[in-house]
Amino acid sequence: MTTTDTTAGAEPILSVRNLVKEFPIKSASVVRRTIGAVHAVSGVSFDIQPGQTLGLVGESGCGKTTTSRAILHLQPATSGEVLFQGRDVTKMSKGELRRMRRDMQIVFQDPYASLNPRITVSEIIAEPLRIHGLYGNDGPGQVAELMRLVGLNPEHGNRFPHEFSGGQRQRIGIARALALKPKVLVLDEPVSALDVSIQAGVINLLEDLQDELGLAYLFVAHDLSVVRHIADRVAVMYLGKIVEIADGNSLFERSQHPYTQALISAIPIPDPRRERERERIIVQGDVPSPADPPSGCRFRTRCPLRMTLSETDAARCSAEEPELRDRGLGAGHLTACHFVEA
Amino acid sequence: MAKDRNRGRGRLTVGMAAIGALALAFTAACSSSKASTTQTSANENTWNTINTASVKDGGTVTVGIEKQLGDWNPLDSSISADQVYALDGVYYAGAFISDPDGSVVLNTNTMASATLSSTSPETVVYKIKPGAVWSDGTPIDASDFVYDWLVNSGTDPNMLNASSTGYNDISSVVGSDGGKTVTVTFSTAFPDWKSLFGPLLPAHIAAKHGYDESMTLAQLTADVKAENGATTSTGAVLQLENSFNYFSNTAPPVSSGPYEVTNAPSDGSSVTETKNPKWYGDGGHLATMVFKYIADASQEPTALQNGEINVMYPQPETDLVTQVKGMGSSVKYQIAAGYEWEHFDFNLNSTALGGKTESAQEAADKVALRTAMLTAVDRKAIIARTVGLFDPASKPLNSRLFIPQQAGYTDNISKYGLGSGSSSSAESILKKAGFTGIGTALKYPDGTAVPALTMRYTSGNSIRQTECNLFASEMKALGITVNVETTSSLGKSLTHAAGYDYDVIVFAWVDTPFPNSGNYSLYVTGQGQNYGGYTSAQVDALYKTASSSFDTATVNSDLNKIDNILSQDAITLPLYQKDQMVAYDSTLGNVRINSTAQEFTYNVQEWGYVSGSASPSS
Amino acid sequence: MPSRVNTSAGDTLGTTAAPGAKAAEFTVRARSQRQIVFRRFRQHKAAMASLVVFALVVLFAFVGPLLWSTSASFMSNDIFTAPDASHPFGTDSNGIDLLSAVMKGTQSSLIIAVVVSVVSTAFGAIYGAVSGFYGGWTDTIMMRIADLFLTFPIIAIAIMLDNRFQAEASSLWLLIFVLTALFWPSAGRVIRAQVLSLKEKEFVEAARALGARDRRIIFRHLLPNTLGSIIVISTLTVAGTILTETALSFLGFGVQFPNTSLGLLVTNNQTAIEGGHPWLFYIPGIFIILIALTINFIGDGLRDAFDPQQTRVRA
Amino acid sequence: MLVYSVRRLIQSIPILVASTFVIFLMVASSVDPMTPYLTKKPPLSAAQLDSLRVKFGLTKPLLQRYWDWLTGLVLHGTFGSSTQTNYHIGQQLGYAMEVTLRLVVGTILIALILAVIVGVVTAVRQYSKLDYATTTIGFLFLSLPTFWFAVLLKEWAIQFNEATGTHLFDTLWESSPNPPAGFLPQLGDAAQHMILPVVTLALLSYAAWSRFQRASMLEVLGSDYMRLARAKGLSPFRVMFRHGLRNALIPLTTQVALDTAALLSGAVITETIYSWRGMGLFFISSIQMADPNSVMAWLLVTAVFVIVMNLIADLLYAVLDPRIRLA
Repeated sequence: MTTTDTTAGAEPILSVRNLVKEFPIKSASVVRRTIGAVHAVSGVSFDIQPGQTLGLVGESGCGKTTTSRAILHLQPATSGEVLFQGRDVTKMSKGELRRMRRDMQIVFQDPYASLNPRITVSEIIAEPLRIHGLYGNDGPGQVAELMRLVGLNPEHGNRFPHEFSGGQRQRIGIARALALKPKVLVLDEPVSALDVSIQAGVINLLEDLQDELGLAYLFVAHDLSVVRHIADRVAVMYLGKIVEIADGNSLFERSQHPYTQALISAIPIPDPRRERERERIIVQGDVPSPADPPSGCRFRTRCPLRMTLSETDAARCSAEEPELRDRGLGAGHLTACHFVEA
Repeated sequence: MAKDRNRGRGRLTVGMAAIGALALAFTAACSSSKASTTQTSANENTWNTINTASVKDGGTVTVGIEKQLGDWNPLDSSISADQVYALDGVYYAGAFISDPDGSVVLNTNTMASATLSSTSPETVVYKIKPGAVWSDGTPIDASDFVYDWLVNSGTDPNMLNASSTGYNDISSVVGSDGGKTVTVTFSTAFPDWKSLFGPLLPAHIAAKHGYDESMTLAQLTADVKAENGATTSTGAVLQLENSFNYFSNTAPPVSSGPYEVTNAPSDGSSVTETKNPKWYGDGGHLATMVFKYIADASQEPTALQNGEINVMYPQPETDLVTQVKGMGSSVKYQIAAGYEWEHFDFNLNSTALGGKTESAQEAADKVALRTAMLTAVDRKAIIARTVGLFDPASKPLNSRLFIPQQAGYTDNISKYGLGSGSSSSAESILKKAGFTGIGTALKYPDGTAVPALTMRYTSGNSIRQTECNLFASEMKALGITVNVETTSSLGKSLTHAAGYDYDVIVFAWVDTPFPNSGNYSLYVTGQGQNYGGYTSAQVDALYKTASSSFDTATVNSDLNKIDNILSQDAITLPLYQKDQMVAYDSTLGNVRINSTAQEFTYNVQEWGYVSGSASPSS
Repeated sequence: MPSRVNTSAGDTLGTTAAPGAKAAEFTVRARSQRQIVFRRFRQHKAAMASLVVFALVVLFAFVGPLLWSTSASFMSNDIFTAPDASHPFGTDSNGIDLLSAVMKGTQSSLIIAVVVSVVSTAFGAIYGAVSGFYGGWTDTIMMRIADLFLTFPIIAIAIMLDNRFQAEASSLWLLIFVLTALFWPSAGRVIRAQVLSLKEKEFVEAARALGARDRRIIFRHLLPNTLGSIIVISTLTVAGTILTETALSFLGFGVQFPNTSLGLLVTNNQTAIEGGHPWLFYIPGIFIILIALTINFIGDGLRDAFDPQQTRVRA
Repeated sequence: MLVYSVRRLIQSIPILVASTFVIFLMVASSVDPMTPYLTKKPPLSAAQLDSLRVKFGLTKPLLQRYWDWLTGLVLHGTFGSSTQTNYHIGQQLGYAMEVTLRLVVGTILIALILAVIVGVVTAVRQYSKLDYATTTIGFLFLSLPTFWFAVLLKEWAIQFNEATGTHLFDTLWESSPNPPAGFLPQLGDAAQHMILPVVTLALLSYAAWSRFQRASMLEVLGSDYMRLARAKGLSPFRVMFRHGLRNALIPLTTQVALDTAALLSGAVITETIYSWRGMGLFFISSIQMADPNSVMAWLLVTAVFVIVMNLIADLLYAVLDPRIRLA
């Protein structure tokens, strides 16, 4: 895996290089030995430019959440590098990590589980400030300002999370993440748990904040439709690997990888007539076990394209792992499939 | 550990210090029928005759015992309760027995005679009845005496016999007349010779388990000497120990008493004894006796009431006596003051009260302090709140060496005003000696304050708690602070195993029918039971003469002199005789208290269901 | 090993509602957690009644002695008097007024119970939280140590410690120490089981992402969320302690004179029914039952109040 | 499952060893076998006392004594010698266990049946008068001091015996000293002796268990699958027993297994009051006899009980609840 995501332009604020995360499987014998591993993330690389958004999309269990946790060193990576402003997060000391956390924050998927139900909202938002010793005399003012920033009424600061709706809670989570004025925000499916009607509000808020504060986002999502609005670049993950990565427009208009195409075809179209005519690519079968991923191309067991290939070509799918590289579209559009050269 | 946590259990565990008397190991069951006719006690003429009845043959009696059963050897020091001794006495007969009135009489079932034929050197001639045999038919003879002597002689430190007192003064035991005459010669005079040759163990059984019947004391002494203090014996000495331990570990294979053990489950829950078919003496009415373990004395009355046991002999206490009284005519009971007596004891190792040396102990201010303290104790008030609650006849005990049943009993306490509860005389004693702060914070004549004293009693014993409370409040009136605390191990406290930890203590001693040898170790300098560290050259000298005199009058007079000195030195105050109790089915005859270590089973061959009663048959 | 969460203790609070339950994007004026718990508790009639009775018992024990002038150690000449005007609870063999003795006994029983309950629950909770939070080998070792305590039969330990230290230590504090050692492991287990599930919650990960140190996570995020269980456990420990103290007294290893306790009073008078002065047995016994019973009801009320799961079935 | 059990048992060994070591130190420092011998009257000679100290191994260093005890246990399966004559610790412990087992099995059977019935009924009829009544009674039993209750029970039994002139209740021992001949009469004798202690323990245990059962039953009743079962139109009886009770029994079963360990180590108080010579009395008398090895043996057996019952509780949980996987 030598290919890198080479978007032209400024120095990336976050670069992920060959990130690998494996979970050991212990034997059930009397002496517990490690007998295997779940390959959750198997060599993922990408860059995020300052102020830009990278959308990371894939089915549940493809490793995207693990990737985001590994980037923040909440779950230490097995190997690979996570370079934040050029410095490798995976090799940081405890103190360095704490300093790094001021610059890189996360918003969680579940607005109910991610807020401590025992603590008032203003305390939740103040907590990062307190942890980093920034909650001075103007602490309450800062908290009120943050609440206003995310569209909450500062007077409600002494309430508990359960007194708020899901969307409001997610705003609390965002306010908490913003309290330290980070440069990078990892958004782990920030709207998946919300009603569709509220999703838009939160996404708009995130866009506004990005404009206002110049944040870089890693936006993790399980469907492409959400990402389409917000992402500058989109990476599609399948079973621990990125199968395609490109600028938003390029990906949606000229997707190469059969998996990406399948995902795009699943996006509903607002127009009922077109929606009815929409041709859907159905991916057959179940996702293989990450403990024992298929050889060669990991998607081959379910690949609609492979069914159309000759026997020799199909054999290549299982023998040789496709490289993630430019397959003729240029402009940083990389794809990992042997048979999609443009 | 001694933890007589409730009043009822006192009997079992006061043990440690108090019970010891059983170690004097005199006698066994089997008495002549004279017990029901003679009146010997000066104080109490019904001691030996209470509940005398003519009884019929047959029936089973179940006796509650507060100790797991399985201590079979009455000579073994590890035997830990008089309760068990009561049981062992039924199957091992001895030369003398103690009647309930305290008189020591010949066991006429087994013995024809025992006479002191010479006092210099002391020689005793025992004649065994020709028909007296072990239950396997082997005659009881001189070899049994020799075996008793050897194991009790104290020659072998690895032999854990209970007591060598007297036996270590014997120089020879010789049989003649086919073994039926035994001549015992002493090297040092031992006037209490009647205390010897209590339970006799079967020498012929011992011989089967290692004992060499030709062994002599000289040999034993030489062998032990050769071992040179080794903690494990070898050769003939080891064999002797093995035979001794055999008797400890095994239910008696033969019996010389009216009953023999026929069933003894190894879980120690009960012992069943049936009539000895070879019983050569009088009586033996009951077919079966069962001794059954009960965990807690307070459970015994209900068991008696519910017919689960027929005889119990718990330490009496208010509720228990009330309960038994309430059972009506189906249950009879007897309460009587016995050989066990309660007392307050000073620790003279405490500099507040004395010191280690005689001169420190005899210092005028210390003597005055102790005298005043004991004078302030109101024994009548103590009795009224303790034993007096269930035994109106209880009265203060006025001697440390005799109980009222015994001929030598003289009041050596009240004439000194001790235990009178007179705070005015206590105060005047202190004033005269130059103490200040009387009634507020007492100071010695030299002006230093009398420190707070620690008083201990066995935890859970509520009678002693009361006694200590009263003592503390009486001392407070004198200006002395007494902190009452408990001890979970009387033995440890007394022997100061954890360092000296009391100034005043309350516990009980058990007297024996042998006031001389029985109390020797309590007051003589450096003796094992002299826990308070008392030392008096005068007392030591008097004991020396008393111990070698064969004249009872001289001995009693010497002992009373000692008692007077103890009063003058005010080192201990007897409170009262503890009561004994026995309760039984009213249809049982001849069951009565024997408060000597002989225990109430002394006349078990006379027990039976009263003629004409509807006795439970076995 | 599968963790057995004590189903009867409150689970994590406020996180049980399904996502999307409150969809409206406007502020819900909800009651605070505390108010909800308090309201639920008030609805539990038996618990409320018990609270009143328990308060009366506490008043009796701590204020009573100020109003009733007889000392619990004064030996009057009224021996074994049945309850009457001058001795409402009667007297014992020492002429001690049972009313004052029961007051003093209740006092020390309550002090012992509350101290043991607070110390053992606090220690157990922190221990369990630390063990559950760190997991892995730390957890294994810490839990095996707790197991070690569970394998020590506590009565045995009490008896031996008593035997060992009686001369040196005040028996009351020794008793408290022993009882605390008895109760903390069970509190530890319950809290650990809860922490095991709590620490997987995103708010804990959120705190770590913010750079919070372990201590902050444990004390600020994990333990407060087990508060319901902690309160219920500590309440029930009070009842457990009172009864255990009684059992120890019966075996002769509880509070010793000159201190007294309800257990000691009953033990000293265990034969009183047969002895013809049953009040000595019944009255202290009834006080023990009264305390344990009211505490059990209060604990039940608290459990209901903290655990919305139980009330769901009501509908 | 087997592998899991073996691993758990292996894990327990260090706990056991650590526990025995701690206990050994405690016992050695608090149970002095010399105590009874120090205060004999007349006293033992100094030589005899020295000989006893050697016999009891008190002259050896503490670690050596522990090592001797441990190797004796592991290599020879002995608990060491007692300070009492004619007292074989293993044998006596065996008797005590047998007696206690009888008590415990009876207790668990009765308490469990009571607990399940009461638990289910009160859960089904939650907040009914019946629920309040049984809950109150249950709490009352939970609040009774064991010995207070036992003393009362015994008192009533004797009054009953006297009033009826029968001998239905025996107040002492696990059987009569000389039980009647024949199997059935013996069984009857044993049963008469069992009534009081078993009732004492069963009533006190059932109370806690029925609360437990009620709680888990309530949880099950409120679960979705129960609603589904009812919605499918299954008969209420079938719903309750096939779906409800089976699942609700899981937590109780494990709790009972855990409590059994405590019961096995001896219901000291019940055994004292009814003079059952089980584990509880074994311990008390070991302490009274100041016999360190007896105390050690008892503590060891108790510790093993706790560990094994803990394991059984976990295994039961896994067997009954297919969602739990032991690893």
